Amino acid sequence: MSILINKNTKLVVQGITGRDGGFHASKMKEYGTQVVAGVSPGKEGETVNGIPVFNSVENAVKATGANTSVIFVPAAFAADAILEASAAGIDLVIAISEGVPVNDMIRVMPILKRNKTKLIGPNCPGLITPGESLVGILPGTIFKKGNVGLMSRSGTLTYEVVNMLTESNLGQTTCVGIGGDPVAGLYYLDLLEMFENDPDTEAVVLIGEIGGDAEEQAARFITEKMSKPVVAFIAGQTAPSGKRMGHAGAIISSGSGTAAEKIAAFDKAGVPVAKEPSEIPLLLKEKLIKIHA
Amino acid sequence: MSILINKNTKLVVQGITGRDGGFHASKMKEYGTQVVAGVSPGKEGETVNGIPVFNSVENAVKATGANTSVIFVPAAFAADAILEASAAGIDLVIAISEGVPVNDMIRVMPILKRNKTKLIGPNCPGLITPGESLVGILPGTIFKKGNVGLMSRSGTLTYEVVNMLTESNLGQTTCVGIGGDPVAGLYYLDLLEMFENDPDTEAVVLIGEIGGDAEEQAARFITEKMSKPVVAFIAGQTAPSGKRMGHAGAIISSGSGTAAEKIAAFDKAGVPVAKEPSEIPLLLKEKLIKIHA
Amino acid sequence: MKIHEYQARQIFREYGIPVPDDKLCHSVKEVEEAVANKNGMTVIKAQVLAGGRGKAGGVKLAKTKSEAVEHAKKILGMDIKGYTVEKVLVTDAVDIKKEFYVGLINDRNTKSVILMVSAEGGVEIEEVAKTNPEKIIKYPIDPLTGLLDYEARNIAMKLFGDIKLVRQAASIFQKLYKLYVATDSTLAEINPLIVNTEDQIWAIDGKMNFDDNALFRQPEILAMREPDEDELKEIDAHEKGLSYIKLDGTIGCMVNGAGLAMATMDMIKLYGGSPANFLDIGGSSNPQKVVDAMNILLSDKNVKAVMINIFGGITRCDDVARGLIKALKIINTDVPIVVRLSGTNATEGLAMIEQTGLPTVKTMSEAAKKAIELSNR
Amino acid sequence: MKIHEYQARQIFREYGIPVPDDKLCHSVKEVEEAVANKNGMTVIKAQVLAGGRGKAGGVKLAKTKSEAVEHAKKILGMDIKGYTVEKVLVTDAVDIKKEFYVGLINDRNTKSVILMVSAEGGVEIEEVAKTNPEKIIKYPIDPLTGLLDYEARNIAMKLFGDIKLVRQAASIFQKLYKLYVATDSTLAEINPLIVNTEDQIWAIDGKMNFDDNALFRQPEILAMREPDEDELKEIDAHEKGLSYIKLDGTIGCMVNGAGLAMATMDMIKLYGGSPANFLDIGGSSNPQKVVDAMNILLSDKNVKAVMINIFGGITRCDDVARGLIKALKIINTDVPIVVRLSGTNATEGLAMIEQTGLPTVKTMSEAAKKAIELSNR
Repeated sequence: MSILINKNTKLVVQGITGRDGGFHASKMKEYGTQVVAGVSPGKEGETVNGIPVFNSVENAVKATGANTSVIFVPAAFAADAILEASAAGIDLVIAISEGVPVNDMIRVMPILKRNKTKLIGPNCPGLITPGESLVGILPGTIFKKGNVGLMSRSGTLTYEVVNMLTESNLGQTTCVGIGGDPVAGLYYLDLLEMFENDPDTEAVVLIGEIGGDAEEQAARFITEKMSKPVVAFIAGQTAPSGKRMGHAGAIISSGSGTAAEKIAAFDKAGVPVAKEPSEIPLLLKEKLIKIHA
Repeated sequence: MSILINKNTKLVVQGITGRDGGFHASKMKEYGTQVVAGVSPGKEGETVNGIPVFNSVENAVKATGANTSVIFVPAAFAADAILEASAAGIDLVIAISEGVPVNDMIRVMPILKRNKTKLIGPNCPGLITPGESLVGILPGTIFKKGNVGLMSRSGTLTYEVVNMLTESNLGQTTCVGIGGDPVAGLYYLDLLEMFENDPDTEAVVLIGEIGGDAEEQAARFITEKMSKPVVAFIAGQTAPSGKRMGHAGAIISSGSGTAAEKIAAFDKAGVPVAKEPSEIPLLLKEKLIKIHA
Repeated sequence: MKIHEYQARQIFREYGIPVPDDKLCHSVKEVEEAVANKNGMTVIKAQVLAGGRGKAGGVKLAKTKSEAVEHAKKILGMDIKGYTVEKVLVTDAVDIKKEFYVGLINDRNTKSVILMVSAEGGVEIEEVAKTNPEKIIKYPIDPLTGLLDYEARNIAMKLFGDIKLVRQAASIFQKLYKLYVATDSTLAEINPLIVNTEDQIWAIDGKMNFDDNALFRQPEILAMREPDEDELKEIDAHEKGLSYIKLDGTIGCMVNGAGLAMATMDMIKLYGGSPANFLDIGGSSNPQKVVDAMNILLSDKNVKAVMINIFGGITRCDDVARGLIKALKIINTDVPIVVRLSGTNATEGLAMIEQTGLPTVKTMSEAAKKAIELSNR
Repeated sequence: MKIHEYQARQIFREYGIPVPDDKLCHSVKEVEEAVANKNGMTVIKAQVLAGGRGKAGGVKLAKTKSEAVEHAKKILGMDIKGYTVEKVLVTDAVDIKKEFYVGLINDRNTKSVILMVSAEGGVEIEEVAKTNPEKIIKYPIDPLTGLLDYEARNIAMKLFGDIKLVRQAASIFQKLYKLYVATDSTLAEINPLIVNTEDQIWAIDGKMNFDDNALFRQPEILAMREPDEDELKEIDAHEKGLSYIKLDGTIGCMVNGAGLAMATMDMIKLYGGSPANFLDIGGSSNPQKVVDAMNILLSDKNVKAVMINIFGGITRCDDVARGLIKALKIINTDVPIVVRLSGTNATEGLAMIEQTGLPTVKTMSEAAKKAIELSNR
């Protein structure tokens, strides 16, 4: 088992004829993801590495039964692409596009809610259920099937951590990059609940960073609702206030959203926080030993 | 029994300190309607004929438990008043205001749908469940409790017909003036379904007019879903094409919406159409005799 | 409220919809000046608020300057469906590869604005709707989001194959929706929308109607109003709180309420007469309103008898009677009048009217019969 | 992106929010001219992109013209939180009866814009949030409908009793929301919003931040940008596809990925060092980007050692290594560098780097320790 995607996921790639879209469509297909369609207006009938291209998501869904979409279109057009996928009946949309205006995302949210569409991202690396399906730009080779669920606001830091987990023989059920933007789709609470309900997930790694109070909320949720152990890491302890650290979401302002506050919240919730990434596998193993003892 | 309103209806009057709002609030109260509150921003604490005034619908609902609202504010502010009522948790909104821009109503509709608020009007005389509750500007004295449901797109024509019904000893369960505007709230189909499900309603009178194809839709609905007899009348047989007959909705254009088409649809559905209003009680009695035979 | 083609083109341009250059001319001389510097072919188009101008000979292609002037001479002053042509539009002719239809209209059923497009452009859309309804694509627009990029594009892709044309068309659809909402329009049509031989899309004819109820917040639209004689009467009535529409019959009607007014007209017809107008005086018993209504009604010289049909609701019939009596004293006319009062306090009201000597009746049917009888004398 | 108060006031005015007259001055002479024709009291306000100007003495009330000039002399050139005051705003003083706070901000939790208002105006809202959070009213705005009339009015009624003030305030809330959305703002504050002794509402100070991701469609906002030296570096980096923020430490970092870059800074700190910057070079192995990154990094004279931390994902470490080697050949520096490569094909990549003689390590921890050691030599 896993969350969100599995071997039955049928993926459509929006922006497949772009450089990134085409490259990653091929990579995902190589990994084993069922990439059933691409979308690029005006290019219906063409193929990209054997993947048929359609003029619209609607056409792609009708022809292929796609249920998940990944978005590689330029930031200015990302919100529209998300709405198109949602209107076409796609259940889960993963927006990779970086630099999407916040206002665009704010406008998108109530429409997704009305259509009951789940969104991951934007500005995210995607997600993977190792051995079954990879959606996004994650490097498939570092992941390994197993029982750890992972969620993270960052990209390469996630790979760094996953690499350590895999090297420590801690495989993963599903790893989700939720993205670094301040207004984004599925977030910790949604995913914690899914991992809690996923029979195969035994423990969860949460990689947070400065900005907002999502980690604090997650800590409360863990205390109240989670039976499974969670291990956390927070990036940005040395970040100065008021500056945006690459991720639009990683900005400390008005004296909230600091790493210290987040770490304190996790401490209170009994969630061990790793001092550096390499500590995560150790903390996780301690927790898992307790479960299996 | 009845539909939409009854003796438990708790009414708030939006625009109660205006000339029409104040006058009709008193009239409704006289009739026996539970007029529990009025709204007029900045006048909270005042009373109108013993009815307490609040600054907002929210405050009125909190203080009085109002569940129904009637709107007398000027046309330019009517859409906002409807939305305020809806957001405050009002179940049924009756908009009397005449001359509301169509665009305003179009924008209101999806929000009402989301909030599950029922709307009657705008540009309507309101509705009455004789002996229990009157909401709007209908003259209470001409109505009589009984078993005929009535729905109409016009005002005085309705009174004309109701007067004849009452004089013919045909009392009413509920009479609804749905209003003469092209984009309005509850319409024939909604009300036909309610009357069909109301145990006390034995027959229904439908008063239509030129413009749109709501009567044609009603005819189809009656054929497919109604067990109770319906009698109809259509105003505007002599109206010229392209001209607006007082009601913004009463305009024949593009060769559709004519009285002839509507009458033909009712004929096909086996719904007798009165040639003149005075024929309605006769047609109704014929139908009711059959039921009771 | 309706506007002329040249006004619609102006609004389209303001919102960035490509429209060929044009010049409005009120005389042959102005047409001569307008074509003086033109090299290519031109089109001379009658500007009247009626459809079917082409069929009536009101739209002509001119290959030369002199031909343009000849056309203008014929078209100016021409009668189209009862409208006299007082101005023509001179526009550059366009090499048309294909014609399309694009329109926005308020839809009662979906309670939204719908976009209608068709590859069958250049003909009346009502014709297409009758003969080939499947050739009209209808798309309801969510008022909360507007016409989104992907929606406009996907609709455009149903008309065009080339993505460049798709993008041009999609942008025009979005601009048309934007101006539709911004101007409180109830109809906005581009017919035809054309592709020229250089693969450019142009709007070459436009039609717009506006919501009368929203004119209070559309001063720029209101300023475009050019009413004819009948419409001036209607506007005048509207300003007096009355709703009046002139018809062709002989029996003038004065009624309270639009539905009842229509039913009254129908009743006159049913009994073999013909109504001279629609006239709704609304809910008040104000004598001035009755005076104004009678004056408007009697200004129609075809009126041979007047039927006053009042149903007293909240307003009591005795109050209405008082207003009527006061008003009828002021009005000086030979045209016979029949008064019908019904509803709240009708008996009292009728008794009061009877004292004035005017014929009174209690039902609509009687009133109609009486009015017809009086009109035939 | 941030703008100055005088720029925010200008935007407010464009959208119809009442703001007292003002004049931007770059010199004492300009201030003299600005106050020459003034009769009443004025306020001289330092224009710097930092909060707490008042406390720092950068905002002064002047009763007379000469006093205004005296204040200007003191304020111009003053240092406020590291910013030198290069311009002041001269504005008419207002008789304040009561101060309020109004702000709009993007909210992560509700995923919407929230309107925040408070009767505790004129002080930093963060202070109120800490000490009296119940005195801030927060209202999430539905992006599909905007701030509706009744919403604005009902919120205003929580601050004001008089309906005239309520209507003024409600209109300001709606205008502020309109400009917030139209300019892709991420923060729009009026603090204080004041009622004067004549019961008029004015915005007398304004603060606005904008979404960097939306500047591509906000040319007018972009034109208002007045970056300081550090920001210029950041903007320059951004144009090169890099994300750079200067800090105060001695160890320069070059990392691929924002999260990893922050974790790298944290690690340096954890092991007793101090990072000189945040620098994310993104996902490419393009040598030019590495060259640009190194140039920016080394332009900071505090940098005593450089830590390059790369995790190869989709981009393989051997490709990254090739890019690094090419780039490091171009760059000529004495500052010691440690290279860490991990992930896909790390072994191959590290082997290639080792041939250049640069110190290499396999983990972040080792890299941090090595960099600190090198920086202390």
